Amino acid sequence: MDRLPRWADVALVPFVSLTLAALISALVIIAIGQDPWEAIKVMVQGSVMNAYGWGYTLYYATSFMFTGLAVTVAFHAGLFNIGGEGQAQLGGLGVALVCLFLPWPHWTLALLGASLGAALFGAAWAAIPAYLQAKRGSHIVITTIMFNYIAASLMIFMLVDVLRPPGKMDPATANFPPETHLPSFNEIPGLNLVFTSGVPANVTFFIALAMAVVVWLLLWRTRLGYQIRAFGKSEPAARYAGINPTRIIMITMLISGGLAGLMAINNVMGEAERLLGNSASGAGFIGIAVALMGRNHPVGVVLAALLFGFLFQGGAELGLWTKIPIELRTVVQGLVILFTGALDMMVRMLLTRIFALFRTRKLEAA
Amino acid sequence: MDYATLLQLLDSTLRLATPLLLACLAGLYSERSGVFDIGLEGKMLVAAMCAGAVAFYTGSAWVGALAGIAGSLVFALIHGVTSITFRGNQLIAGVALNFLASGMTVLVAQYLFGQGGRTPPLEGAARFNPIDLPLSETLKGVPVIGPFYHEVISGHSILVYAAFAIVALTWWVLYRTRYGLRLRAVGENPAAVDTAGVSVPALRFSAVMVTGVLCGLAGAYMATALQAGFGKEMTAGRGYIALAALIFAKWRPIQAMWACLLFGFFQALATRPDIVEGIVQVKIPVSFIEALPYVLTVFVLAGFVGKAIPPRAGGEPYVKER
Amino acid sequence: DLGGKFDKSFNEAAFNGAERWAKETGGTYKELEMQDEAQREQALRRLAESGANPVVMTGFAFGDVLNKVAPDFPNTKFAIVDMVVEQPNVKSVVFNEHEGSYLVGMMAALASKTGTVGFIGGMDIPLIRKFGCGYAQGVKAVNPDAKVVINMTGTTPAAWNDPVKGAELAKGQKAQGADVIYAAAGGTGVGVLQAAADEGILSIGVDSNQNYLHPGKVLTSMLKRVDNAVYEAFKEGENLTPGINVMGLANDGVGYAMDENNASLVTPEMQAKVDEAAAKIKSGEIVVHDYMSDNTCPAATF
Amino acid sequence: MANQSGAEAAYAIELKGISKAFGPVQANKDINIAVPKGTIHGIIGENGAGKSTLMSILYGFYKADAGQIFVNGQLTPIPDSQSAIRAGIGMVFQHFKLVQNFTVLENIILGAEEGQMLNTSLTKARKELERLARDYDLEVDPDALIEDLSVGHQQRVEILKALYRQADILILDEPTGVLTPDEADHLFRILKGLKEQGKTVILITHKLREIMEATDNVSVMRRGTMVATVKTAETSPEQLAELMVGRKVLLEVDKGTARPGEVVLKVEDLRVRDEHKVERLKGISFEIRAGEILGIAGVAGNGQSELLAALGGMQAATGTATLKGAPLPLSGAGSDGQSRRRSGIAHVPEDRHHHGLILDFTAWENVAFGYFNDPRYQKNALFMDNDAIRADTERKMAKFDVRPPIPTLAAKSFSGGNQQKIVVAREMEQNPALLLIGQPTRGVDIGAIEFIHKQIIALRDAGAAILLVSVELDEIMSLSDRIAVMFDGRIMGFRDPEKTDERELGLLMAGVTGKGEAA
Ligand SMILES: Nc1ncnc2c1ncn2[C@@H]1O[C@H](COP(=O)(O)OP(=O)(O)OP(=O)(O)O)[C@@H](O)[C@H]1O
Ligand SMILES: Nc1ncnc2c1ncn2[C@@H]1O[C@H](COP(=O)(O)OP(=O)(O)OP(=O)(O)O)[C@@H](O)[C@H]1O
Ligand SMILES: [Mg+2]
Ligand SMILES: [Mg+2]
Repeated sequence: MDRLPRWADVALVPFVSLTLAALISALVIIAIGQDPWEAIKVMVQGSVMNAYGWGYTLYYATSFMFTGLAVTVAFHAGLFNIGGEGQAQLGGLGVALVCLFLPWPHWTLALLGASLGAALFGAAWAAIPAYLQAKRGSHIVITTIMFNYIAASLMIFMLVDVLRPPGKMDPATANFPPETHLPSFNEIPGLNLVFTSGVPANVTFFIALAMAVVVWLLLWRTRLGYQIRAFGKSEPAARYAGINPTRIIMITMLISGGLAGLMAINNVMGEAERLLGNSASGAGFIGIAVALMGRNHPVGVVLAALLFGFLFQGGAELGLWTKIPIELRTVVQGLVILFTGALDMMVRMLLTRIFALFRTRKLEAA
Repeated sequence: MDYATLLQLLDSTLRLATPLLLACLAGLYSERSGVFDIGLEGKMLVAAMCAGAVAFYTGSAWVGALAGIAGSLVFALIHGVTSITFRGNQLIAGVALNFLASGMTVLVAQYLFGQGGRTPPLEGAARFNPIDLPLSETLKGVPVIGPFYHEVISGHSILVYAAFAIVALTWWVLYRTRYGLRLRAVGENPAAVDTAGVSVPALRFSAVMVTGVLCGLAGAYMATALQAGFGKEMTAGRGYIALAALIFAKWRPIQAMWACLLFGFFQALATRPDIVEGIVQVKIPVSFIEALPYVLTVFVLAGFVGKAIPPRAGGEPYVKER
Repeated sequence: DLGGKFDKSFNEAAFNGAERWAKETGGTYKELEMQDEAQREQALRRLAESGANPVVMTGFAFGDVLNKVAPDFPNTKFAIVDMVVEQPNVKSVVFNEHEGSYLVGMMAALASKTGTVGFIGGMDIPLIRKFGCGYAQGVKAVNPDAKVVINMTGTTPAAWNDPVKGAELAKGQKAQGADVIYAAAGGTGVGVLQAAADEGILSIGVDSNQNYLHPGKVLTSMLKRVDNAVYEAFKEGENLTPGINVMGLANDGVGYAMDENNASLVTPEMQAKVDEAAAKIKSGEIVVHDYMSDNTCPAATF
Repeated sequence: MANQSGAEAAYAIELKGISKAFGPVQANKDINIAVPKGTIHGIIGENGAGKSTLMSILYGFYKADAGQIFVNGQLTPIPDSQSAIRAGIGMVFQHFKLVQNFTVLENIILGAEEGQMLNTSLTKARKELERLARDYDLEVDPDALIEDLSVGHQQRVEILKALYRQADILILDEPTGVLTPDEADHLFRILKGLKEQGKTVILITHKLREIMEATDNVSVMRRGTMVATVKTAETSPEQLAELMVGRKVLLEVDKGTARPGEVVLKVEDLRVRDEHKVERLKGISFEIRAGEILGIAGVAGNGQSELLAALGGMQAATGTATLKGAPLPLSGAGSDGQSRRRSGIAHVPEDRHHHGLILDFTAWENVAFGYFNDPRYQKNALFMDNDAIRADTERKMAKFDVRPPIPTLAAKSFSGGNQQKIVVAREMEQNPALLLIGQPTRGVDIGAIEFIHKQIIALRDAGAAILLVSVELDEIMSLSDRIAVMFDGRIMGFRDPEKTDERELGLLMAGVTGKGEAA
């Protein structure tokens, strides 16, 4: 099987995969007696046709960028981190503790502190699976799944028995002090001309973009990144080159977990301004889809995150204005992962066939 | 904790362990053949929905169960095609199918019944009702074992007994039949099976299909025996607990049964924190009990409780040409 | 709330109220179901944003969110059930569930043969303990040495929608001798009623009239007229009167359900006794202790 | 059926116009070959010549792109191994196809079971096994787990597998590569036995000695094509060697005499255990001087790989080692590949695909492989200087004549020889004090071989100490200044290439010391 041209590999393959996913989603919508065209219109209308919609689309995208980057970094070391969900929840815990129990004079400092807390807690939650993988060869996919559930239980415990303010009924922390309030787009001079009403998208968005750049530099411009990628391609070769597997696995997973945790400054600090149950609400898993769609490249991840942001906001709108249940989001998400992740080979075979066809055509023509 | 309470706990342990056991055995076939399957959860969910819906329409739990199996088989087929035919990443495929299931079930159920992703409650023959084993009433009087037989062993739906029968069956198939030998071999070294003139894809597909059937039963049990109808996300992570149990049992059927009973017992305990509190005299947060199966599994994975070595060829698609 | 629209109980009641209004006035309304905690604020804002007025929400969990959102939409009216939110444009509707629970408690005690009855709550919060406490008082009022077995389903919103656990708890309570079980647990109650029916004991529904779920097996249901509250709120429309409004026995906010499904189970004598108590409560002759007033309960320990 | 009535004896196997390509590799090109019944037929060729591919096709493991297969005279399409087995063909692969944690018996019946139940098959197989063991003296414990068996015994299981399936035609792919000489001799006795029973044997190897002593006919493959088929009796090793590589082989590399300097590497009582705690190096001691090449001869799997791994920092070891007098840690801190490189040790690994290169990386990324910490490759404290690396790569590619000289090309798109050149260039250009180099010319064509050999000599004359490991005795003989022969994790002795010959070395490699008593 001869290879595909680079552009096809980078752009065409994901595009085809995505189209397939979209087509099937459309069929699903038809199957449940709804009108896909109508659905698209509602989604677009509610998510990108007005500032309000963008406010949410970008808010979701921000979270997905963090989790997507988290998966990406791990991927390059040959590690499949399914634990983003749990790491993001722990990140939320970090943010909550920092915001609630430390006095902050100004949001900028609070942001700094919270980011630190989020990253630390997220990284800590990734550390144990990483260690078990490195030292005892326990399959990181399974351990991270387990840690997602353990995290969920831990959070319930923290929220119900520890952090819930007395007299409050729902399992959530107290509201964070106003000093820790992050400016959302409608409060940022300049942006507030566009975003007039309150939107959840906030300064964290720019941090996410910055992180994408950082990850890119890390992977393709630094010695560490070089070692991470080499290790990911071939462990025996890495050992020959004197790359310490334990070190790489640990560092990579700590970075990955940290990124996943960082997402919490967006949803916990930037939006809810208190820690709620199930705060990550699935963003950790969507990170997988985002990374796969983005071909594990920061640029791709950012684009994929925007797409999923649109999908999420649009999906919410569907649930609101149409008879199509909001779960359609989950279906599309599943399809995207299936086609861009697992059926990658199929799409490639398909395209290579087509390309081969064209080549022969050319030859005949010549 | 008095004997009656213990019996009651064991009774619900049995009920709660059954879906885990069926899913766990399901996973055993797939993974023994070298196809890792973290999509058990999704298959169960789909099966539960199909079973619930069809049982409601036909009023027959049996037809429902068949529908459940069919639904689960469809997903198994996708998993097979993806990871065997197209050599896709088995883990990613599993993740994808779980999302697909979680969304699809609600979409369809909502479309069919318009009850927020539920199926209507099932009654009578639309459910697998408890069956009393012979003599359970008469033996009731016999001290200790009498009540045990009456309360714990007797009075479950047919699927519960089926699940335990399948444990024995699986053991026999795995270690006493030709199919079992080949199954174990293909999970360890597919090239050996291939050069011995046995088709690796066919073998793996068959295993994945068996997985589909058993997940189907697990899901059907959820919707038509344990509960009366399908509810959104009703499997609530049982597929993953089953996976944990499978690792815990190191991919062996008998041990899988014990693992599932243990994890089922934890779930039973989680419904009764008051009992736990009664025993240890301090308030244990329910969430801790709920986390126990996962924590234990991590310990096993870490090799503190004997190393869990998965089938050697597990996870990798079989390719002749490097 | 997270129990889901078709929990046959709390949310369904609200939904029915809305439906009734829609039918009578031909008006249209949007209903939104929460997938998870994080969504509440978005949903609320979106509805207000879209010009919906009034916006009615059921469930205490909306409290904090509403406190944040209401000020942003000064000329939109909000109504919240089960929670007090002091905002100029918010109407808070709370119920005296303890009074209604008291009545069905009596009913349970009267119907029980074993002298042991059960209570299964949803999420373990003061509000639900309020149900349980009223219920226990009612039981003791009839049979001072009756035993009340109390279980809570969980500590998170998931507890509103966990029929499996509900069923297991019901079976557990039966094993402890309970022959009447009162489920105040949203969607979880479906499992409780189911299990009770399977086990051949009686159960008591909550919020909506759930007698029909298992005819002849549901003793009665503690009615909490959320439907009325929602209906009223919609009817008042834009000129909804803000402030707190308590719905109790006195103003038919709560009560117990009688219909052909449970006629066979409730003897005239029983009904007479209960109605008598109801009258006394209305007249203030009997005062049912409200758990939430001081987080203690004379009749039960949680 | 074992009738050999002279010239026109019926052919057991006839292959006509077989071709097979793996992506860019044309592994087999229009192969024609005929194997008379009841003979031992040798197939010989360099690494990568296409021998295994051809046989895998005959066994239905790979599908040929073109060509026909005739078994016992009639056309027999062989789409899969099943049909090959039915046609009476059995194969022992270069890399065994056994289930490690199964017993011998289970492995043997796998795929050839009697009915659905195991017990019946197992009991039958046990009897059959005893018979076969008697007839061909192939003793193995039927209930032993494969993972507990020696390679030699595992190979017997493979042979038994084939015989149990009533194979009349047995293919063995490089069976002796992993065997000690006496194991090999035993194998050849077995093969002769099979031949007497009228079975046909196809023996793949690239060891001329084995061809000469074991086969009746021999076919020679080169670069995917079949160049000749001759009667063994009517040919000579020299002729075969010539056919194999396409021109006269110069068994001598003209190299000036060595001028050994001070001791660079001194190793004492070096020991290595593998992950199963089996001792692979059993106390090795030697020293290498500057400007000297120490060649390690030995049958594959006698500890050479472990020796390179230990010195290259890929595997922990015990014992003592010094580099230019300074202690060289063999385990723990300072024993990793990076420290080794820093202390001036370069390492051309035996397996370029698994160790030497990251096949998916570009050439320039591979040139920095192992040297990513090199100051020359850094822009600043934070970032690497990729442009510098690319420039350096162009230099090296030019100097070592790597084709095509494109630094941004992925390593996997270079041919084996050129891949090897990239590795060699990277390591030699560090002008190391000590060069570890394993199988420098495996799977590399003759032109590249000469080039690489010259580079090795040049480096020696530049004053580097060189440890050369190779399974190719000619290579050892022609390059080394001193030869150490390894057997079973020990050094059987040191020899001067001028004063020894293949025979003596062969004996040492077989574990037979000069005084003649077996080790
Ligand atoms: N499965 C495969 N995929 C891709 N290329 C292959 C494969 N098998 C062999 N090749 C290539 O085909 C050519 C012939 O390989 P083959 O193994 O037949 O050679 P060989 O004569 O057996 O060599 P050796 O003596 O090392 O065993 C080599 O270039 C090899 O790299
Ligand atoms: N095992 C393999 N898998 C995939 N591709 C391979 C393999 N071995 C070789 N190739 C590719 O096949 C082509 C020829 O490889 P091969 O090693 O057979 O070349 P060669 O004829 O030996 O050339 P050279 O004399 O330089 O070694 C190269 O493009 C190489 O990338
Ligand atoms: Mg070969
Ligand atoms: Mg080559």
